Amino acid sequence: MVELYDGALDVPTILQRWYEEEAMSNYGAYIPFIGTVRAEDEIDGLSFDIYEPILASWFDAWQQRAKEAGALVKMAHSRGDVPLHHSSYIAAVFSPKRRVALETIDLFVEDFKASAPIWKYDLKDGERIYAKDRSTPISGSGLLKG
Amino acid sequence: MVELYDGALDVPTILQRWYEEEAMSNYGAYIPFIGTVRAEDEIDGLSFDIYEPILASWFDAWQQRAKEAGALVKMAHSRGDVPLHHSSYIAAVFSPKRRVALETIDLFVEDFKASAPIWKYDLKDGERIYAKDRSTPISGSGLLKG
Amino acid sequence: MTLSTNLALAIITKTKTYGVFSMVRIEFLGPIQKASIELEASSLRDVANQLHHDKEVREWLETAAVAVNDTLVASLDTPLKAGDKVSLLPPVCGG
Amino acid sequence: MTLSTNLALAIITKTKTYGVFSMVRIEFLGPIQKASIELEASSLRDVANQLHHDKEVREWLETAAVAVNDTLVASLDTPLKAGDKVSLLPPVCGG
Repeated sequence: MVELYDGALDVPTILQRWYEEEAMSNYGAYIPFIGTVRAEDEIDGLSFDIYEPILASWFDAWQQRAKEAGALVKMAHSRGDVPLHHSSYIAAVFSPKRRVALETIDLFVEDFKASAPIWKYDLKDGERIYAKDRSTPISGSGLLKG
Repeated sequence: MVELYDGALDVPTILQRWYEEEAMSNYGAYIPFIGTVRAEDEIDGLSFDIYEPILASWFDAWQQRAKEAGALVKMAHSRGDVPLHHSSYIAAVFSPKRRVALETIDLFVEDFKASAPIWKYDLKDGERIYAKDRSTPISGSGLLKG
Repeated sequence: MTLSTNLALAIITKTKTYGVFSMVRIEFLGPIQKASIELEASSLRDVANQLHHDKEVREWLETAAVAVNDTLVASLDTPLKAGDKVSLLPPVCGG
Repeated sequence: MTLSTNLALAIITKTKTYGVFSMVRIEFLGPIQKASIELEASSLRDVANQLHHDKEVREWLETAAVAVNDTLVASLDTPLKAGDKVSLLPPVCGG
């Protein structure tokens, strides 16, 4: 299950809980990826919309793919506003094998960026502006353009 | 500086401290790699010897290399005995850029495995047995074989 | 029946199947600032044709992916039945 | 002086430089179960020659890397001076 939170993530608590959840699972490698809101372009923070049903099916497919590679994936994401220097995203991989873990976290994070149904907005002067230029069309987009 | 600890690492505390240390550094990505002792081959745990002077210079060279790529690396490792299902190793990368962070953690962990002057022993029936078959000769080894 | 009769029947049957127009709901996700609407359609092609007349939506058609009942689809011939939900997903940027 | 005299002098000088035997310490790291020893050597080549006669150490020479004063080195011609520390690093496995 993807974990969704209103606002910024409590990163230390989530990293610790996931670590403890898998403490006896005999995985040798645990690699979390933590994404934090950077100060740039004079933004005050970021804001996120999430479409949960498709996020859940995307994540379930990944859980299956990871399982076949001998790995486990976990994910947490923020809904709504996240201030500068706070974190909005954690993806994590567990695996008995170092190479599997390193390759899976890379593929998982990149596919997340390309496919997960989450929309990002810049918070700037009280406005919420769609981050169009940094967004990626989902594979197969443009179907209705005719 | 590499952080060395006697026995198992307190993973949640280290992950949290590093996260908080860089909270205002404006990095967008933080990727720790956590290595945990797996139950296999009927071992009771692992044990480590470290040669600190060369570890320090290896790490300094990596800190420089990471800096040139726009990243920061941190590392913690255990000395002596570490029981099953406890962790002995954390490497971490911070970077403003996701791709740099993902590529650097991979290179850093692999080079660590190939080059860091650390020796691993299986703890088995009260004995400390050099893990010869899982060990890698450092690049340039065999110089004195004549 | 001759072969050509069979073929004609098959075409009629196919047309008929696709020709049943049902009420479906269209949802606009993320930054598309529009409340959901209801349309009569037999396939996604009918949805595409109608959305082209909607000024607010037209600009998103180039870049939006499409899901039917929360499954991403790749063909305009995807048939629709009464109560189906069609979602438009504009370019994403999680993380 | 003729050219050949110059060359002969150069060779003598070189031999002399490499010919100064000094007391150096050899350290055996990690699993090599041996206390450090002291040897007379002018270069790593001299160290190699002497360690070949040490049964305990010989088996490690194939796979050990070598550091002089904590810097990994790649040449047997690496010169040594009094007080230098030569370390043998067997295959590693951190993590």
